[in-house]
Amino acid sequence: MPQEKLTSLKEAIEMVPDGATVAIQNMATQSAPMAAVRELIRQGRTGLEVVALVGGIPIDLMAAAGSMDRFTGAAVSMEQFGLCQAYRNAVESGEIVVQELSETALNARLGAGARNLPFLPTRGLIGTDLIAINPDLVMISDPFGGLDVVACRALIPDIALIHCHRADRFGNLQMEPTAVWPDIGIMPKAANKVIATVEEIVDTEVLRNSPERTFLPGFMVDAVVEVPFGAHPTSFNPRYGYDTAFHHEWIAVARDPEGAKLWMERYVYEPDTQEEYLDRVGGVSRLEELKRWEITE
Amino acid sequence: MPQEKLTSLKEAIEMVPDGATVAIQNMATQSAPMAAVRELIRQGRTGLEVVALVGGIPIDLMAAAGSMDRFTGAAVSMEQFGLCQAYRNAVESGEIVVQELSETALNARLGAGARNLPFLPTRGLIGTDLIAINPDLVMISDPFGGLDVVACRALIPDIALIHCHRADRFGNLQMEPTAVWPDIGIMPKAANKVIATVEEIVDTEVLRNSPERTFLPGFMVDAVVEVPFGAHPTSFNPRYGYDTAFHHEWIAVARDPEGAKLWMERYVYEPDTQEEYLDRVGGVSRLEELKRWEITE
Amino acid sequence: MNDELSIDWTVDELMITSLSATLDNDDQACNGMASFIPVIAFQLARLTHAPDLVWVASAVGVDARPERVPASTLEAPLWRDSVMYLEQYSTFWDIVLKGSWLQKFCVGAAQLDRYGNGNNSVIGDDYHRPKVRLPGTAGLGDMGSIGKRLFFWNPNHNPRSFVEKVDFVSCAGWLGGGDEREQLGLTGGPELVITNLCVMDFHPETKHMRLKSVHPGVTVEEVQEATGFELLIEGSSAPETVVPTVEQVGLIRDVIDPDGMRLREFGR
Amino acid sequence: MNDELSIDWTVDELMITSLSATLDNDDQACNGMASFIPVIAFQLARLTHAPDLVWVASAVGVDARPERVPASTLEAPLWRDSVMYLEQYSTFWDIVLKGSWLQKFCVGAAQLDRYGNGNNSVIGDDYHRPKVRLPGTAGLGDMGSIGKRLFFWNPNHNPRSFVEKVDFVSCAGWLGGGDEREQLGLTGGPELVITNLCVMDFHPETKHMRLKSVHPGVTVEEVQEATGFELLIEGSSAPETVVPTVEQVGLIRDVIDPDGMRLREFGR
Repeated sequence: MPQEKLTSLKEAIEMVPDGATVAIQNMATQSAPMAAVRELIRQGRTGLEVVALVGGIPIDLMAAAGSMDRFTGAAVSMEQFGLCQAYRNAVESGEIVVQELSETALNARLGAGARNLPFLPTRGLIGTDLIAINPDLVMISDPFGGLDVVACRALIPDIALIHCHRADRFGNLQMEPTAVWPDIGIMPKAANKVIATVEEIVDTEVLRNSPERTFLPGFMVDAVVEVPFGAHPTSFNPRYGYDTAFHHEWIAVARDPEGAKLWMERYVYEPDTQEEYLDRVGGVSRLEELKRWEITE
Repeated sequence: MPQEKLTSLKEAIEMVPDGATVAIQNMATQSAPMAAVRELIRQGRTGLEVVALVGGIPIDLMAAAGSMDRFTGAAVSMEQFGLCQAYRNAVESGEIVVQELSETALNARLGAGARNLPFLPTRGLIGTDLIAINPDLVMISDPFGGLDVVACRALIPDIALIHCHRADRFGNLQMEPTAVWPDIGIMPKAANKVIATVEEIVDTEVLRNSPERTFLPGFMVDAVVEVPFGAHPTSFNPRYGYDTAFHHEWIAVARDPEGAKLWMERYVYEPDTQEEYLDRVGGVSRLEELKRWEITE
Repeated sequence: MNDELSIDWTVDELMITSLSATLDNDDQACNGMASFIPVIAFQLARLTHAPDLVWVASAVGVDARPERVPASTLEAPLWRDSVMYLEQYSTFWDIVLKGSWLQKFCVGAAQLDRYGNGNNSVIGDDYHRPKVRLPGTAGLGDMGSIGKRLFFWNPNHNPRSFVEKVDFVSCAGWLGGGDEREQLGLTGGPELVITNLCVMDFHPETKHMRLKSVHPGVTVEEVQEATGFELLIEGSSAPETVVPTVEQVGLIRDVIDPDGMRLREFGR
Repeated sequence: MNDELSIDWTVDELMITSLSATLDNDDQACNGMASFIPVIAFQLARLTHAPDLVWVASAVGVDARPERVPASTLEAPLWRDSVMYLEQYSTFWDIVLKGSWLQKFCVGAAQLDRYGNGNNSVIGDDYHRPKVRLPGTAGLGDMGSIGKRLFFWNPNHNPRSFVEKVDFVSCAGWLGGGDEREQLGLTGGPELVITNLCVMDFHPETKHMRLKSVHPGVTVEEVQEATGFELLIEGSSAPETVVPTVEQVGLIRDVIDPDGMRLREFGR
């Protein structure tokens, strides 16, 4: 019987100190640990360096709330919903500093972090302006006489925040095979601590029926929290689609600090529980629509 | 409708030239592409550099047949059945040259080959005698001022030989999730060509039912051949266990060139088809035993 | 095969068929976010001249069969019925980097200069205090450097997108032109640019962007006016872009994209 | 818990309980090929003092529950009922290298010298024309260098295994002793050696192999005679190795390894 990792969202997020480097699973409109991100904001965390492959609405909310002052990743976009306006404003005004990496360079930095190596190389980015401005990237020669490579310095996030389909109370994490893109391949392995929210907690025996779906063993996980619809308003394939109306609602207010503040009150600060949050986003009937992937507007 | 990759074992193996670097999926007593290895021997291939993570009976047979003059990998052993005697004799007499790598160093060499990088680093092997004697390994410093690493030169096998559970005729390859250890994680991605034998050819629609089990897309595969029990006498989890008696039979003759030659005639050269080979190893009743994993002797 | 030319084609369809024509039967193709034109072009190619083309939907789903083009080109409905799922870290990039596969990429850039260098990072002089923060380089910063053949598309050809010099190079094109790319050991590079006005390629020696064809109804002068640098124009005019066939238009409208998602690229 | 000491223990059981005692409740442990002693020690620890220990069977199956110890410690029957499967390239080594997990490794070596350097490569002076070609370094060449704590076991303590100087270093131990390891930036290192005669550790300063305890019935002289280098012996004798309890012996014989696979390590 391994160590118990089940806890509350509040306690889990209290593990994240101000100024921490927090890696967030995300991809434009997919699979973000949104309940965890809202709790981070609610707890008033500041000075975070947020790491994401492609960040969407979680980045925008943290930017609007003043939680983060650095972003490290490959892109920030909500795809068809457009740019993240609060993030964009904060970058343009110098409040958020961006370390922009190509995908292979981010993978190399995290891969080195996971494998206890000082760096890993890539051949991406060569010829771009992104190398010279980044102290964590440097061209080195090949000791075997081949082409030069870009050495990418190891990145070890303090915390990885991820959302998964199921786990047992010991933190063994499973994902459905259809959720393949968001960055769970290397991010949680690189981080010093892993906090996972999951759609459901199940008995360990359930996991033993499909051990190939467990992608992180419990001993690498520090906290696991049951949060149904924990990725809303992003999609969580195959369970539910992204919430188009909710994204639009945010975008409509994101440019306006006053409007954003009211919106944040309503959806982030006021709801004490995930149930209350889900009620405010439309309750059961809305969630049923999302489960049917009614997303083409 | 993608390109057809289905062919005969004979035609597939004819793609391997003398002197080629051939990477072979294997692990002591597990998952070796044995039918393909026998066909390589039957076709009289010589001068091969064989790459394997941990090689077992396929390495010993190729050593006995004089197919290979180089081995690159982490170990050669048939676990409880003991050392590979024909291989050992050939190494001790200088006929086979060994490039001995730790597992992370082999992974780094193949990983660099797969990713078109001149090298990848490891922190394994530092302090051992294995670095100085190997021109494909060299200590380099960390450009960020951290610890030195061992740069491992890219290894790109000409051919990867693997055995899988199923494929369609277009070469999309699937493995059951229980066969996780043998080196299919990087080897076939590093190689320039992939030849796969499979327990069964199925319709593409069957693969679409479990796309998460497809580990190599057809466009990366050059030939696929249906060979039931193609891994015999090694195990092919979960379908069948290794053949203890068969391993013992080989070991009993492996030290004696005359005995080995007779054995090779019987099991490698004479059988024209896989059916004939399976008859000689005991036919249906023996195969049924292996399917029940009756392996504790 | 119905080779009859369409008489009621629209510019979105023309861009799709122009892109589709660049794809060969033995190609593999993949798409990123907000990529309706490429996604439809891949499917069209598979249904017409390149039946063996392997499409990796959203860089996830190999040989996917979506019911129709959905509102996002990066969400699960697009990779329905796949033969294989690629995982970003351990599979997708390993395949892309190997070099033998996925040799052509369709890419968009907020700014493109005369040598095909792309910018998706920032508008403005100061990278750290930009006038506009763009999404970021994502995979583009890799694709430009690792030997891929780049096919740019842009549904809104204008002088702010086609600029003398990009504010920031986040995708390596032909750099300063000539053999500058080669000197860095970079293979591949920008090959074609398809816009709502024309098709452009690059001069084989100077690597200067060159007018290849103008769409019917568009003049060479209009293209030059919409371009922020002097376009290389050989001869006194340019050939007309080949228009879609009746069959192609039918497939796009009725089979592949009945909901008209492609029009979103044109702000509709 | 029955703490009564066994009176009919055998040396295989003594080696298993000695190894089991080195494992803590928050450890993760994994085994390689032909590793009956460690596999049984892990399971014994889980059933006694370290219930939370996570065992990764064959470096594949997390928290496996084999019915009994099978004839191979690297085949599927050992990783029955796992909670997770680790894949060698993409998962197992990523976890091992990270450093926070799987900190202790049980390893075997054909030769071991006074500083715990191991050799599984070749016997003889010439690496390229060896007298005996051994299996090869496999994961050992990594484990010695990446900060792991190494626990050696050897069921056949003899002067050919414990040598003055290994013919070839394929596993980095304390190298030349003292702070040589530290100077290379290597953490971890050899910690304990358990044989059929005794238990040995390493002097904290010199890193010289040191007698820690002798098994009941074995004399210090017998150990020294079976060792090809001068063993560090503090004082005039050595304590006796703690023998297994009745409960431990029962678990090994009746629950974990009823087929006696562990005896294969002793050539039986």
